[in-house]
Amino acid sequence: MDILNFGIKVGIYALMAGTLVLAVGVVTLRNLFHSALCLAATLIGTAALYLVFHAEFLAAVQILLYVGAVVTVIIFAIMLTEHIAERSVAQRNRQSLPALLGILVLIAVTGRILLKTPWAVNPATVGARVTVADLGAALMGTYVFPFELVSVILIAALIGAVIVAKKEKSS
Amino acid sequence: MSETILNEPQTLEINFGPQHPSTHGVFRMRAVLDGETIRGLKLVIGYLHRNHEQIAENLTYPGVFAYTDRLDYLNSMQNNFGYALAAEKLAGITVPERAEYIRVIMAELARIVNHLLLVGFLLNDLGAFFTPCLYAVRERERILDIFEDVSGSRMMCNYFRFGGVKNDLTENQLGEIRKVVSRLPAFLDEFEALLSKNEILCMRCQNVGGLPKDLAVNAGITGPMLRASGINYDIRKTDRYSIYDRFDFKVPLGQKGDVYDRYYVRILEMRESVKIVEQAIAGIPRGEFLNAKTLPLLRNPRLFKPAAGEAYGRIESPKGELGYYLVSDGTPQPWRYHVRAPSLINLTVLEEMCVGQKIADAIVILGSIDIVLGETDR
Amino acid sequence: MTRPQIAKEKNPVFGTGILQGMWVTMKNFIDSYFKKADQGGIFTIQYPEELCRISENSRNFPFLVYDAAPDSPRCTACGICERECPTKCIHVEMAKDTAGKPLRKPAVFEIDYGLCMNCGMCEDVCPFDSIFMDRVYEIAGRDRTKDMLIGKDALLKPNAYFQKIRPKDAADIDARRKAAEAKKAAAARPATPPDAGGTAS
Amino acid sequence: MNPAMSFLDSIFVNLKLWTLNLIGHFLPGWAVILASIVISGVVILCLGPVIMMYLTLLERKVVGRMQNRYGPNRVGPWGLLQPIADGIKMFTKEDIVPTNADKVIHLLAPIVIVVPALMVFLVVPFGRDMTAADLSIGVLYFIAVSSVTTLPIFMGSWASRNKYSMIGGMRTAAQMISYEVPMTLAVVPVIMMSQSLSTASIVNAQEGLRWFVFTPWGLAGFVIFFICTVAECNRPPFDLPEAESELVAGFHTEYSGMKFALFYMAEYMNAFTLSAIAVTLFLGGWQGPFLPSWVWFFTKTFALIFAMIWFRATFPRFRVDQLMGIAWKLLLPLTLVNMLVAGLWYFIPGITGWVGAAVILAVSFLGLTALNKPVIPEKRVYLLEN
Repeated sequence: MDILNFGIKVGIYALMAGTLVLAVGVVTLRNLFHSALCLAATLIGTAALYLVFHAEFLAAVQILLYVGAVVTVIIFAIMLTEHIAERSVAQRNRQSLPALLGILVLIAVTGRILLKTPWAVNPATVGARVTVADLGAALMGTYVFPFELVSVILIAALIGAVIVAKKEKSS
Repeated sequence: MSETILNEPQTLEINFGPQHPSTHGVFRMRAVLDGETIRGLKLVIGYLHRNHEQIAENLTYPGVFAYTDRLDYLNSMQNNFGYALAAEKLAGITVPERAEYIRVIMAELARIVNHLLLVGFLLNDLGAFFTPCLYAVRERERILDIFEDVSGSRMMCNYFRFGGVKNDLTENQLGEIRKVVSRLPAFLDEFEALLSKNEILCMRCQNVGGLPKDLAVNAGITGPMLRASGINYDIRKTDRYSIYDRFDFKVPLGQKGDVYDRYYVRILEMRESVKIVEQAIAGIPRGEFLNAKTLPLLRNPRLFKPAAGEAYGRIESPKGELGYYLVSDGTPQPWRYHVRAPSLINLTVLEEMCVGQKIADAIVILGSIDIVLGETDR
Repeated sequence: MTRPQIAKEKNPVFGTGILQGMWVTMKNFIDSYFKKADQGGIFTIQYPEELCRISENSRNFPFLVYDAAPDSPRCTACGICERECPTKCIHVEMAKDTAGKPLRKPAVFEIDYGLCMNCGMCEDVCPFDSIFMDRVYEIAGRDRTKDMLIGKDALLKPNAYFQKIRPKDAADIDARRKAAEAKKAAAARPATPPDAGGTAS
Repeated sequence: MNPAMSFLDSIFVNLKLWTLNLIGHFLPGWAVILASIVISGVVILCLGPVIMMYLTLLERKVVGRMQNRYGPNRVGPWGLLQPIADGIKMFTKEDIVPTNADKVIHLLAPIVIVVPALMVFLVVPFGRDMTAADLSIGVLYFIAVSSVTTLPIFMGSWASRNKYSMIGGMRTAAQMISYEVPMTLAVVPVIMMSQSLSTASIVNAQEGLRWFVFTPWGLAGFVIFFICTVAECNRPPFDLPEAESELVAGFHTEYSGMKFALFYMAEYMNAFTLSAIAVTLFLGGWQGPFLPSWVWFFTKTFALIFAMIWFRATFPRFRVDQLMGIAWKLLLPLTLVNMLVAGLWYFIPGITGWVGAAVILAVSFLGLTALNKPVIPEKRVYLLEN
């Protein structure tokens, strides 16, 4: 079994590394379309990681919403914008150095916090899995108010979109 | 199409053809799109120009017949008919009774062939995967068999002669024609069951590519396209050429002039053609099939020298008014030969019909005009 | 106003037209297994095994007829077909004997099948009943200039062949030729000695 | 169930177990687990292309018959070797890449598009205990994976640098996003009733002949779901992305040879898997009397594929705005009604609930079609003049 476990571990680390490389690609590639594709691949890699950690529902939702919808919309926008996909976009400006410094500080701080925090483990939840049924019960029970609130906001966005689309048509 | 449309930031210019699956030949459309909507459209024709008129002016009068077949190559019987009428008018040749009946039978069969193919390929343009087209071809095949039996060739019939037709119809052949024609109403019913009420077809065709009456008249549109717009103009009725005044048939008229009306007017015209053929078969007299006086002229085409003058012969071809204009200077060759091709003239309103519609509609509108590039470009 | 008219009614329920169309295709699907070609079954012809019925009038490319032997064809190389051919695909040269005297038969008779448009004009104009339209269509070649240019030897076919493909026309023409020959012989017998007739054909 | 039946029923499962036992004699435990995965994987990887090959033959045959002709019948008996001949032809064709194309993405697109098509096979229950991976989120997994198909189509259409491809790609995106919504919502009543997302337990919930399609909400859901699947795999009458008469070949205009074949492979495998999922969700999966479970499953799936081919032989194509209109104005409201109806059916058992549900669905269908003015064919009058 050791070899199998070892293989699985190697696989997981390779997945993480690949996801990271693709994430770097998102910000460094000069072609917007390539960046968007890298973003999609990064999100799929993340979903695969969720799957590895037995968060199947989250993985499916990640792919469905982020890859299936968000990235598609991004690519749609890129393709609709005239000639932007053929031009290479500048990757640096004057703010890049301060930004890098800021990010380094942020990484240092979060890393320190992560390492210092004693992560308490509840023995009752070890090995327990959150099923879809549990999630559903939680959403419709404990968290029903935020859930409904979100849906109201979404409806408002939807109506807004319809109005925006209509206005353009009449003009 | 103005250049301003081209320069707008949102538009995309796209080129349909000359190599494109549904331009019905080597025909080109430059379309300017805004999203999927057509903002402007320009025709580019002439890719199939074969110098038809000039060739004819270097041939003898009977020699031109074979070339008229190649004008609208789906419909050679009707092309022959128009040319025969023009040349007979020019030379003052009379046509025997029986030959007139044979001519009408063949011309109406050709009309059915043409409309069948048109509807079949229109449905292909709409995206049906060849089924209506093959049903149409199945019936067309039987008519083409008759054409081969009678004239010797399925498509390039070359059947008409000055003063008559090339071969007589035997009783057998008449029986065959009767049999084929009697199948057609039932077939058209099946065809209509497949198409006429299909919601998808209705959605795609109704209120698409409408052609207003006044534009149709001003642009010189003729044929089923004009009648779909609601104008009662059929040369078979107005000119009463040949012996069309002896048959009882109606002219179906549409009201909106959209693609659906054009489609349905043609279905109805096929039904009327069936009636004409049936009446002609019932009434065909005995007698000669070719004016005996013209036979020597056909054996020796150089003797066919009409007196100097001009003549215009026109017929109601399935696509519209097909006219032949001949000027003779007394030599065996026509001094001027001109074809008024309905495909070309009906095509001129394409832009007016397409602007504001979707790309898919442009293809369907083009299909509903019924062009054959052999005739458009000549 | 009661002018005759045809009305296309709306469908009672959205979707009925679609179902009706599906029924038509399904009916054809079933018929294709159980019905014959002319009753709605499969109508295609399985080409190399089955061939299309060819009618007697059918025409595609011209050929030449000879009566007795290929070196004495009906053709007299008069060149009328060459002149009247709309596409100018025929090329004829008259044969000459060693003295240079024309022989009234072709030395070269070529038809470019790649150019020919099967109109049948040559058949119409030939005064010697020599050129007719054939019905052979399996003549594909690899080279447009070489394989499609058909020479005299390939064009010449016996009258028996013509009688086979177009029995009715052949019978008419043979009768006409026989009558003409008999008439000519009758006219020629009293005037000229019997040995003069041989050179003409 | 008699012993012979149950032997046939589980023949494939037993075959796999027997192989694994055999391997277990020689190899350590981890290798057996690995072998178990590999066997399932290899079977699926082979099944996909083989099904695709013979679907093309089936399609051409059936369409041919519907058009009164034979279809391919030259290569092998009844044309059975035709797909192989096609495959050889595809392999030997010249691979053309447009000069201005984005070469890497142009190459990647046809490869990537096959992946989600194959991945869906994972959750398809081919028979009793014949699911490759019975995920607890099976249905959601299927929806998520099939939504990824948009990306490779985008890649192909963008990388070709062709305007037809571009328009085809745009249409695909719009179409797939739109039809995913009613498709997902049409599945919701099934999940409500079977109280599980796992495909295996959804099939188990339709024990015997209690297939969901025999209920009013199930029938409506099935019809909507099936229409959406036809749209999802870009088959007529929803084949706008590759609309031949307008866009030449849509997003794969610039593809030739094996790359083109891969696009086709993905399309046909999608047609198969989507039919299989429709069977699983609504037609009782492998449930059925008398015959072995996998026979039932394949019979039902091929019946649905036959219907898809039948559509192709019968219908013209929709226009792009009408396509959107149908998804948003007709199917989406109907699915919402259907969800409520499913609840009604559940809480009012017996004939009352049944009839009530059917009536509500019928009324809402009629109402929606009547409200969608552009969808309804007009009445036309044709004068017959002298």
